[in-house]
Amino acid sequence: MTYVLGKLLHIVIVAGAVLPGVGAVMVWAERRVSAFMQDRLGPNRVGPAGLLQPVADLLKFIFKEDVIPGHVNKTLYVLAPVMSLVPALVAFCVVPYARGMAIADVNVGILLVFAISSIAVYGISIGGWASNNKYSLLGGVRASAQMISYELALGLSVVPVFLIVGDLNMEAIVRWQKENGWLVFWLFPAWVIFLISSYAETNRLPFDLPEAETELVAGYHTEYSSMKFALFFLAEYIHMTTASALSVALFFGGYELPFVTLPQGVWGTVLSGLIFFAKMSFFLFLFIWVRWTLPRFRYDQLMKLGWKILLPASLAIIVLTAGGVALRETLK
Amino acid sequence: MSGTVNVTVDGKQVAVPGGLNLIEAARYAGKSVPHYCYHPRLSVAGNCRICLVEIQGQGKLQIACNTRVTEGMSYFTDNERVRKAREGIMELLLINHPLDCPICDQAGECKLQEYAVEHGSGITRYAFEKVRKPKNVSWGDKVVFDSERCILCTRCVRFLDEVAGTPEVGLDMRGEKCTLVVKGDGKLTSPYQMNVIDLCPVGALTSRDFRFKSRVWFMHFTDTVCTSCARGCNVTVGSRGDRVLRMVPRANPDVNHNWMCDHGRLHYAFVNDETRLTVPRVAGKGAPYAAAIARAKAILEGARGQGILAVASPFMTNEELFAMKELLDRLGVEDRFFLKPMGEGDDLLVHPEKCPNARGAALLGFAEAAAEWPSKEYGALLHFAPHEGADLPEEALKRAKRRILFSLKEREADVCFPLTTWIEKDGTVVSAGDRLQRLTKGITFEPTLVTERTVLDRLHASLDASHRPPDTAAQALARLAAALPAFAGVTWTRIGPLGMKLEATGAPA
Amino acid sequence: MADFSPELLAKVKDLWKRYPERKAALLPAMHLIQKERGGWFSPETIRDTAELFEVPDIHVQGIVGFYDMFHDEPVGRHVVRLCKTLSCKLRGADELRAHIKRTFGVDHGETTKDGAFTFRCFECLGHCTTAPMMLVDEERHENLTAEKVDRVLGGLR
Amino acid sequence: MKTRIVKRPQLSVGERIYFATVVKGLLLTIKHFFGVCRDLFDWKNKKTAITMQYPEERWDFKDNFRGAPALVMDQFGREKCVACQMCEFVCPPKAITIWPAEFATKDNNVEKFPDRFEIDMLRCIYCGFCEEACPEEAIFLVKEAELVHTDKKDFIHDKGKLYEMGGIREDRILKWQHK
Repeated sequence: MTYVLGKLLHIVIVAGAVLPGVGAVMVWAERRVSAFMQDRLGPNRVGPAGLLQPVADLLKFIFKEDVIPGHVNKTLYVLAPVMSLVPALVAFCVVPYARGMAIADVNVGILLVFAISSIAVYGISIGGWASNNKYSLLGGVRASAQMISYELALGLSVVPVFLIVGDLNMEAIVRWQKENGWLVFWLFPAWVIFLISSYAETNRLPFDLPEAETELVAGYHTEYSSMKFALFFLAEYIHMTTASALSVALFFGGYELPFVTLPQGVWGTVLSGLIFFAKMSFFLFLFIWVRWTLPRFRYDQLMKLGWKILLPASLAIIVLTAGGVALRETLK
Repeated sequence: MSGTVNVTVDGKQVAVPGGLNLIEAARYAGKSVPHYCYHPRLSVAGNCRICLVEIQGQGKLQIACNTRVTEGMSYFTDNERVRKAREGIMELLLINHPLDCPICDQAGECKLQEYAVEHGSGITRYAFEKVRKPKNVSWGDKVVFDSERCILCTRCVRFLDEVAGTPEVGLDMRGEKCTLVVKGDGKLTSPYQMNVIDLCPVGALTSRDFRFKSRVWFMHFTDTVCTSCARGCNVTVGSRGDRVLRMVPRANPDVNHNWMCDHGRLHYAFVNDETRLTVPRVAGKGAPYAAAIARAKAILEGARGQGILAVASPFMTNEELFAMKELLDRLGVEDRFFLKPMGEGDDLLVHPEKCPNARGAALLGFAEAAAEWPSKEYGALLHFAPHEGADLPEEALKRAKRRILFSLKEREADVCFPLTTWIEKDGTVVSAGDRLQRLTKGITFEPTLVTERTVLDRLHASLDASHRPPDTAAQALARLAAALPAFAGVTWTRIGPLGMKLEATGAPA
Repeated sequence: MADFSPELLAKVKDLWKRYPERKAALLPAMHLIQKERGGWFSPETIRDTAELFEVPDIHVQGIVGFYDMFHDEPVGRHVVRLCKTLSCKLRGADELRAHIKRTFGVDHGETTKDGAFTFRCFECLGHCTTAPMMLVDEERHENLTAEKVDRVLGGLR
Repeated sequence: MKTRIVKRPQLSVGERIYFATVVKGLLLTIKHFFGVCRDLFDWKNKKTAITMQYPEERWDFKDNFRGAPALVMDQFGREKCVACQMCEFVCPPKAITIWPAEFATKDNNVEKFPDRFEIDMLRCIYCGFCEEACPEEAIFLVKEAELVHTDKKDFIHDKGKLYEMGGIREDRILKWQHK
């Protein structure tokens, strides 16, 4: 009973406060960073340095009229943002964001993440279809095709990690890295593929074709407004958070630091959490940084990159890694 | 003076009636010669000099207005010499012009402006101080005179002398001081004096009534007919924002030439009266049309046994009268009258019948009300009050138990429908000399107002569901023409903007 | 017929015979009328003249206004017209005008206090060879000097 | 039309691999990012940031700036407008409405004046046609551009407001003095 209550509390704190909180700060960071990169200042009026801007945005979203256009499939239209947000939240559950602090420390952790985050595309596709709008539909179709294409590369790029570590459990992967060094040094090409694929998976530039403003108005969320739009928005940022967290956990040593042994107990946990967040923050910043640097891919380029380059490359890496692992085992 | 002569205008050969002057003859060749002082209905003065043309074989340029065509004549209205001469005349006329177009009511329909653009050089070489002459001189309560704008064409002098028969204006002084003066105390007395405002090609004579009310380019113009008397002078009504601002005569050689009387011209205030009735009243309370028509239907049906008195108005159009006639036929009403306001007339235009369509009412089977009213008691009265003048005497009104009135202003009645004025509807009237003329809708006084014909038709349809009323005035006229021999063969387009004579009535021309 | 003297009417009728239409005789007749009616056209005179010639009043009024030799204001017993056009001006007409103003107290268009004469400056009277000159009623005075002017005008008193 | 055929540049292998250029781009944006970060601490001598922090910093309008239209008086304090309604006519969004009236006295050259003169600033598009059309040089677009009200009625500038904004403008054209 205590266990269940504790888990529930954990879930509520992470899914109800931490992740939306990160998402909210990301909204502010995105606007500020993008402004700085364009020689502007961005929102700096609401609160110190504009930090309360997300609060103002949220209030605005809440008080805006919730428009449901007459021509939409109402059930699916209302459901879509939720279907988009929930998998994003759930996918985070296996991420060990501090020592021993994964919500679900399961032994198939990374597979669960892929399984769940694949569902997220339904939210977008259904949102695009239910809007009954050509731009939204195109956005939804693009999202599904893009997800399927890059899911493959994403999944295959992580396989070498399992090959080397020999475990699917996230905690185990982190522990392995503590002992043998960050996996990124072993699997740099695989990490690059993972990074690129995760950008495509989260619909971020340079792969934001599902919402490509210049072509599709706003893609799948053209017809959405007020809180429903906010949910889509939040889902995207939480996806980014999850992707960054996975990058940290799988390739950058998770919550541990090399050459430093964290103390045991509560302080160790807090410290490890801070380390994790610091690493994650860098990747989140990278998301923004890349977005405001690179232009959008053309659709054929996107497909070409996914199928003709990333997929063979990741397969090649697997073969090479497998060979390496076999050699290691033989030499042992 | 008769027969045709062949002339060559700017190299184009045309055959024109003999005796024409060169301005009129040039029209046959599609050429227009500018003119200020010349007016086709006034004598030729030849003092503005803008109509100079070059006649082949004659050394000097000649004024086109005072030269008549001869066989084989060839003249140029638009060659280099003529253009240069016009340019010079324009420069001369504008030397002392005050250029106060911003405050001049003529601006927009001013011949000086038009010709300055078409024929002027755009510059002046005259660098001295301009001559000051009296401005804003009151010529009585209708006409305002501005001597600085005057180009001394004497159109006004000639009109008052030759047409109105009251020579009151003349030229005084000479040279730069030359100005128009009015006889005696300086006030015009002619009942046709406001025509000089239309005649004045520049802004020297402007209307006190229209003064500064609107620039002409803001106005909406409607060609219609004046309804102040039975003459039916053709007019153009200028309105802005659904309010009538002025009326000016429209040339019709068979009715009013280019003139109209001052009374008719100024007689439009009742149209703009903001206190007019705009919604029907049932027992003294405002009501929607549907309710008022239902009440009227109940009254008419209830009064069938006791008799109904119908009094039409000679201000109604033929189409309205016909709609009323159809309704009365349905109800079996025998006693149909109309009231005809009478007044003074004169030899020129003013007709003693002070209503536009008394003849039409008579043709549609309404009897002119005699001095004595039928002494019968009636169950109901259906009465269209005339816009003004004679109305039903009080005892006649009281003789009916229930009253349905159509009136401009609110009146005591069981049902009181608002009247619409002549400028708010399409229709036809029969003017003096059995001339059928068209009224054209120019304004919508209030969007809530429904014309009388529609009210009558709706009332009729409520009594008889098979009644299919016509939509437009043209359709109503076609129905009327089919039903009455006097109107046989008449169609909306055949009447045309200038009207037509009703031949079938056999009245003298 | 308006109350003009029989002599005048006779002269006017005589004038009428000389022109194709009566109106044409208006100018010579008006000179006669002006003389008979005290040297100027009062509104009554204008009305009478118009009545005689069967033209609008305003027509006669226009003629009076147009021509300088007709007056629409009362004048003195005599009318003195001093030429002010080029030749006379060069030969001292301006000085004579100033002299007259000094001596008799009248300038252009004014009448002496005793009503002896009305002084007017006039455009060329056609005697440039003997400039400066002036016209007293219908009598010419040429090669004027200040003394001569004093003498002539003094004689009018 | 003259056409010029632009040859597509042949990308080198390094460029086609893309990574070097991506990194180049990333370095460029981060340079600007840190540039603005630096400016934040020394705003007076800012080098990278270009935006104006509006309420604290303001534009210096040039003389041909087209702000709100306003009426001017001449140096004798008389209104120059004679209510000719040319501006009302030329106004593309029909923002101007004039009710002309006649002077009761006749002691000046002008007979007409605007009894009421209203410009609906919610309709005005600041095109300046009124200024161009005005024959009396009585209406000008002034530099006032910050029109903020909480009531729609306040956006309708009446004669008093327009003269208050326009003030006095010395001019040679004086309809009152001579024609």
